[in-house]
Amino acid sequence: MGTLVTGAIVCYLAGALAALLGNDRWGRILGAWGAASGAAISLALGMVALASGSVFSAVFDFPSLTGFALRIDGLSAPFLILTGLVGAASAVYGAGYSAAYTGVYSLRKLGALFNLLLLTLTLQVMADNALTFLLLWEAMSLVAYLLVLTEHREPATIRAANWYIAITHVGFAALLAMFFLLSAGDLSAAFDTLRANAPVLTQRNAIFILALLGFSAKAGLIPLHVWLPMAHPVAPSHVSALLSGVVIKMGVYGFCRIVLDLMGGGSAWWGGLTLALGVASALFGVLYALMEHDLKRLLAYHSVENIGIIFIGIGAGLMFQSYGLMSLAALGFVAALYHTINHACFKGLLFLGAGSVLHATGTRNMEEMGGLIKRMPRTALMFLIGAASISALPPLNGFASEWLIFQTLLGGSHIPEPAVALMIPIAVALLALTGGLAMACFVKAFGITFLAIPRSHAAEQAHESPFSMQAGMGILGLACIGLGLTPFFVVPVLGRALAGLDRLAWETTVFSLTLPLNTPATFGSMSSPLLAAGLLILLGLIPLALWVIGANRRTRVGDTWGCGRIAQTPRMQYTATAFAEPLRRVFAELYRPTKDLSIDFHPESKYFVQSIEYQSEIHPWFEKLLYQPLIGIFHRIADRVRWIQAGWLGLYLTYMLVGLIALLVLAWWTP
Amino acid sequence: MNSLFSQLAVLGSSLTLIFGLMLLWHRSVHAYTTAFAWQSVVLAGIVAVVAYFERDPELYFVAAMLLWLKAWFIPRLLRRMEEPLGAEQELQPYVNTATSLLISGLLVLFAYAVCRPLVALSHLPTRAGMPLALGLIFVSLFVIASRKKALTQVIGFLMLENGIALLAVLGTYGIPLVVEIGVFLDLLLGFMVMQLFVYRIHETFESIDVEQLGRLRH
Amino acid sequence: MQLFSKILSVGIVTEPLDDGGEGVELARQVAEKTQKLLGRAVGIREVDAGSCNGCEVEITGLTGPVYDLERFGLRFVASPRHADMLLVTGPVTRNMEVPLRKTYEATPDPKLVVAVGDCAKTCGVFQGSYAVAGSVDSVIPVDVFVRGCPPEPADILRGILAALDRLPPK
Amino acid sequence: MSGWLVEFFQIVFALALAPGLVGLIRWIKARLQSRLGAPPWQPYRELGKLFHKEAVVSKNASWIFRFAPYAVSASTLAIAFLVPVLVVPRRLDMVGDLFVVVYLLLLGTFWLALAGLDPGSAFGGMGSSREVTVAALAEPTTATAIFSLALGAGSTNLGAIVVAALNDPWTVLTPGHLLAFAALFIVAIAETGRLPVDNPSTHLELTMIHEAMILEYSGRYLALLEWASWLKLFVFLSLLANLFFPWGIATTLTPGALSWAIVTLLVKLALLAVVIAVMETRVAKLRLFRVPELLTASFVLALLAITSSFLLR
Repeated sequence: MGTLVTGAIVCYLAGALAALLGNDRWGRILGAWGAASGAAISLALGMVALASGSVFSAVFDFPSLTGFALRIDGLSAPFLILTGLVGAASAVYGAGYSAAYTGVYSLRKLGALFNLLLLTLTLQVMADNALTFLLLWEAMSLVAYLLVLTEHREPATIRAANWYIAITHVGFAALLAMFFLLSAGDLSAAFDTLRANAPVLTQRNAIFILALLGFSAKAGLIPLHVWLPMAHPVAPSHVSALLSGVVIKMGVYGFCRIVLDLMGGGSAWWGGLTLALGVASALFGVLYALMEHDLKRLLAYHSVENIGIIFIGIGAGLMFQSYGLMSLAALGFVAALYHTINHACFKGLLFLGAGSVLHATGTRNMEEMGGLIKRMPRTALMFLIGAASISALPPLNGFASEWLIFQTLLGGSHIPEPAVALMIPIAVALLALTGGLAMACFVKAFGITFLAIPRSHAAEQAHESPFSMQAGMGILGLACIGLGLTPFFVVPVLGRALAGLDRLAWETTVFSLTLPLNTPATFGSMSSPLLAAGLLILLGLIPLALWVIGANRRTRVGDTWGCGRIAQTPRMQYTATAFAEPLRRVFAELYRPTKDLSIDFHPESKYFVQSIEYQSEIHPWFEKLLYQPLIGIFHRIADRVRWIQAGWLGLYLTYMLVGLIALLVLAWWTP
Repeated sequence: MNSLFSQLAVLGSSLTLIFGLMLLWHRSVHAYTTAFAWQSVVLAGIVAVVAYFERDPELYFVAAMLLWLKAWFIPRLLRRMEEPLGAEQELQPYVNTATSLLISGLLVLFAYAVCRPLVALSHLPTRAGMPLALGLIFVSLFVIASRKKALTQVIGFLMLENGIALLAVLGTYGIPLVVEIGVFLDLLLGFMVMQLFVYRIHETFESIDVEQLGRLRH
Repeated sequence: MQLFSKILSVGIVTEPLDDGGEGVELARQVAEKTQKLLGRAVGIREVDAGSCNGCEVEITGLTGPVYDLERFGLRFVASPRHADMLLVTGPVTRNMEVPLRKTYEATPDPKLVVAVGDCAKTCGVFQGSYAVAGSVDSVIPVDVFVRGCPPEPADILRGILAALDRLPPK
Repeated sequence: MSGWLVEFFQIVFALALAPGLVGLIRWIKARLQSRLGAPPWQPYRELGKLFHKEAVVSKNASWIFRFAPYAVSASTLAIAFLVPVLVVPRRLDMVGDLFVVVYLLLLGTFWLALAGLDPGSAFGGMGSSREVTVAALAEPTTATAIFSLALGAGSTNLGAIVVAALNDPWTVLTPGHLLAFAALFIVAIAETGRLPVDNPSTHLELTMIHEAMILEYSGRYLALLEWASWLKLFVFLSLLANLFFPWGIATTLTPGALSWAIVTLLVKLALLAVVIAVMETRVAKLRLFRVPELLTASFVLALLAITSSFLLR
C-alpha cells in the first residue's frame, strides 16, 4: 500500500518534471506517460483498498511534513478509482490532443500542471486531517485554475477562469470556517478525533450549511454552478474531462466525508435540503443543456445535472438515516457513489469525444457540424456509447445507477412523516423528467453533430483523430460498458466499503453476488447482464428470422426523400436550435427567452419585405437575479477602497508593516 | 360493508375533483357547463350513497334537489346564456393551462396536508374523501382567480359551492334540511344575480372578459 | 353523443364496385410476381405532376365511405418509400419533371404506376404549352391509364385494381 | 421446463397478435366512419408485402439508419419479454421491473430519433424533435404512476404488482388505482402515437410525429419498425389490462388456466381496442403545443393517485 502511494507520487512528479524539462515532443509524451502510469497506480490503489475489505486503513505520516496525514478507507477508494480511470484515459488522450498546442501555447506548463492536478486529486481523497485537506484543496483549485487558463489569450478563457477562482474561493472560505467549527480551532487534529467529537458539537447545523456551501461550490450545485459551464468548455478537452469527471467529484467526496463520515448524519431537513438542491440542479442543468449549441458547454451543463442526481441520492440517504432507516440510507449513498463513478466515466468519455470533434473541425458550435460519423467513425461510436450511458439507457452504466436511485426514492414510502414523504414522489417525477430530457438532449447532441450532411466546410474536411486519442476514449468506453454490466458486483463492494465507516448498516445477505439486483426493501429487481444478453440475442435473432422467412435483402441507395426537390443542401436539415424548439416553448416560463424581430420593408411598399432578422436568446435569469446585485455591491466597495492603491512601493511596505504590528498586538492581547 | 361505503365515497369525491380540474384543461364554456352538470350528478350520487348507508331519508330528498337544480336546471340556464354570448372561449387565461394544472395538483397536495388532523379526528367511513372536497374548493377558487371570462368565473363559483356541499356531506352527513333548502335558494338567487351581471357586462363591452371591468374606473 | 347516434343511424354506405371498365386502358402487362406480391396490400402515393386538380377532387372521393378503397387493401401513404404504386395526374410540367422522376426513383421495387386523367396521356388542353414537358409515360413507365376528364372515382378504382389484376368478379 | 416454454409462448403470442390488434382498431374505426374498411388481418398482408420489397436507403445515411430498425425491434421485443401477458409469476421477473420497461422504451425512442435525423431530411428531424419532446414529458407521469402502483404492491416488479392486484380484487376500485390507470392510459396514447397526440394515418408531414421519423424507411426496415410499433401498442394495452384488471391471468401452468387467460386477455384487448377506436373517432388531433398540457393533466392525475394511495394507507 505504502509503496503504491509512493509510486503514484513519484510517477506524477516525474511526469511533471519530464514535461517541464523535455522538448515539445518528448516532454509531451513523457509527461503523458508519467500521468498515465501514476493514474494507473491510483486505480490499483483504490482497487486494493476496496478488495482488502472495508476495514483496511493505513496512516502515512511524513516527518518532513509535520501535520500532513494520509489515510485510505472505504470512502476514499471509489474516488481513487475514478481519479485513476479518468486520469489514465485523459492522460493517454492528452498525449495526442495537446500536440495541437505546439507552438501556440506552452506545452510544458500544460503537461506539468496536468500531472500536478492528478497528484493533488489523488492525495485529496487521502487527507486525514483538516490542514491536509484544506492545503490540498487549495492546491487542487489553483492548479485547476491554471489549467483552465491554458488558452490564456482568449478573452472568454480569462473571464471563465475569473469566475471559477472567485466561486472556488467563496467555497474555500466556507470550508475554512466549517473546519474551524468542526475541529474547534485545531486544524491539525486527525479526522478520528473530529469523528469522536462531532456528536457533541453545538453548531452542527452551521457546520452542515457551511459544508453544503463549500462543497456545492466545487461540485457545481445550483446556484453555485455558474462557473462550470464557463470554465469546462474553455479548458483543453482532456483537462475538461478531468474537471468534469473528477474535480467536481471532490465536492461530492468532501460532502460525504464531512456530513456522513465525520458528522455521522443529522436532522431530516439536512437530507431534505440536499435532496431539493439536487433535484433543482438536475432539472435546471438539463434544461439549460437543451438550449446549448456549444458542444462542450452542453456537456458542462449536463455535469450540473448529474451532480444533481448524485446529490439526490445523498440527500435521500441522509433523510433515511435521520429516520433510522439504515439500509435504505446505505442504498442511497451507494447509488450516489455508483453514479459518481459512472458519471466520471461517461462524462470523461463525452468530453474526450467532444475534444476529438473540436480537434477535427476547429469549432465547438454544433450548428457547424454534421456528418462526422462517416469521417470519424470510431470517435462517433465512442460518443454514442457515452451519450447512451448518460441518457441512462439500458444496459449501460448510467442506467444501473439511475435505477438504483429510483429504487432508493421509492423507499421514501417508509418515511413516517407524510409531509416529508410527499416530497419523494415529486422528486421521483422530476428525476424521471430529467432522465427523459437528458435523452432528448443527447439525441440532439449526437444527431446534429455526427449525423446527416456536414453543415460547414470544416466539418466536410474532418478527419479521424490519432490513435492515442482513440485509445483514451476506448478505455472510458469500455469502463462504461463494464460498469453497466456489473452492478451485482459493484454495488455490494461499494456497500461494504461504506459500511466500513460504521455510519450505515449494510445487509450483505440481501446483496449477494447473484445476478439479479435486489434492493434491501425488496422493491424491484433488475439484472443488467441478462438484459444485455437478451438484447444481444434478440439483435442476432432478428436478422436470422428475416433470413428464415426469406425477406428481400436487396438494398438500393438513393437520394434522401425531400418531396422531389432537385438537390439537398445542408441548410435544409434540422438544426440544433430547431430540434430543441418544442421544448423551449414548453418550458418558456422557465427560460423566459428574449425575442427580437426586426423587419426591413421595401421603401416603396410595406407589402414587400427586404429582410427579416429574428433573434432569440436565453439568459439564465435567476443567475442574473442572484449574481448581478452581488457583483454590484462588490464594485461599489471596490470603488470606495480605491484610495488604498497608490502604486507606490513604499506605501505597500508600510501597509505590510502596519499589518504585521496589528497582528502581533492582536496575538499579544488575546490570551 | 363499511369498506365499500368508504370506497364509493372516495371514488365519488375523486370524480368531482376531476370534473373540477376539467375547467382548467378545457377552453370552451360549453365544456365547462357539461363538466359542471356531471359533477353535480356525481355529487347527488354521493349524497344518495350516504343516504343509503346511513338510512337517512332526508338526504334522498337533498339528492333529488341537487339532481334537479344543479344537474338540470342551472346547466340549462347556462346553456341558454351561452347562446347570445356567442362562442366565447377562455383563450388567454392569466395562468397558462399546463401551469394551472400543476398548481392545482399542488393545491390538492396542500389540501391533503391541511386535512390530516381533521381526517385523523374523524371516524366516519367517508373521511378519506374530505381532502378531495377541500381540494375541489381550492381548485375552484383558483379557477375564479385565474380565468378572465365572467361565465367561467360563475361556473367556478358553482363548483366552489359543490365543493362545500361535498365537504358538508362527507364531514357531517349533511346539514339540517331547512338549512340545506335555504342554501339552495341562496344559490339560486346568487346565480340569477350573476346571470344578470354577465348579461350587463356583455351588453356594455361586447365581451364577457372581466379585464374590461377595469375600464369602468375611467 | 349526437355523433354516435348519427353513426348508428347512417350505417355502412360503401357501394359495391359494379362492372363497366371502359375507362381503363392497360399500357403494360404487369409481371405475375408483382401482382401476387402487391395484390393484397398496396400503398399508394399520389403525385400531382401539374394537373388542374380536377382529378385530385375525384381521387379524394376514393377515401370516403362510398368508394372506400381501403376495403381492397389499398391505402394512401405519406412517402414514396412506403408506396407500391404511384398515382400520377396531369400533364407533366417542366417544374414537375425532375420531382416526378425522383419520386419514381424513391419508390422501392416492385412498383406500379397508374396515370389518371386524359391529361396524363395526351396532355389535354395543355398540349404544346411552353410549361409542359410531356405526358406521364414520356417521363416514367406507366402501367395503366385511366381515361376521363376527370375520371370518376369508380373508374380510378378500377384502374388501380386493373393494374393489380384484382378486379372483383363480375 | 414448461415454465420456459410458456415464457416463449407468450412472446410468440404477442408478436403474432400485435398486427391483428392494430387491424382490429382500424376495422372498428372504418365501421364507425360508415365504411366497409379493410379486414382486421390486413396488417399481416402489409408486413408480408414489405418483407418482400427492396429497401431504398438514402446516400446520406450512415450505419445508424440501417441498424436502428433492429435496435428498435430488439428493445420492443425485450419489453414484450418483461411484460406479463398470460402468466404470473414470471421467471423473467428478475430481469427487469417497470423502470426497466420504461427505460427500454426510451432506448427504442433514442434509436428511432437518431434514425430520423440520420438522412438529413427536414421531416425526419422534425419527427425526432417532437418524439423526444413527447417522450420526455411523458416520463414524470410514468414514474409517478409506477410509484403509486408499487406502493400498493410493495414492489416495482410487474409480476408482483399483478399478483398483489389478484390477491386483493377490491383495490381495483380504489381511486389511487383508477387515477393511475387514467394517467397511464394517457401516457400509452402518447407513447404509441395514437390520437389525439399523433395521428397514425396522417399524410401531412407537418403534423406527423412517429410517421415523420420513419418516412425514409422502406422494405424490410419499414416492416420491422411497423411491427415494432404495433407490438409496442399491444404490449402497452396488455400491460394496462393486466396491471389494473388482472382477472383471468393464469397463475398456474395448467392448460385450462392458460386457455382461460388467453380468452380473457383477448376480451380485454378487444374492449380496449373499441375504446381507442371510439375515442379516435370522437376527438381531433391536438395542436402539438397542447400535447404538453395533456401530459401535464396526466401527471396531475398520477400525482393525485399517489397522494391518495400514500396518505390513505
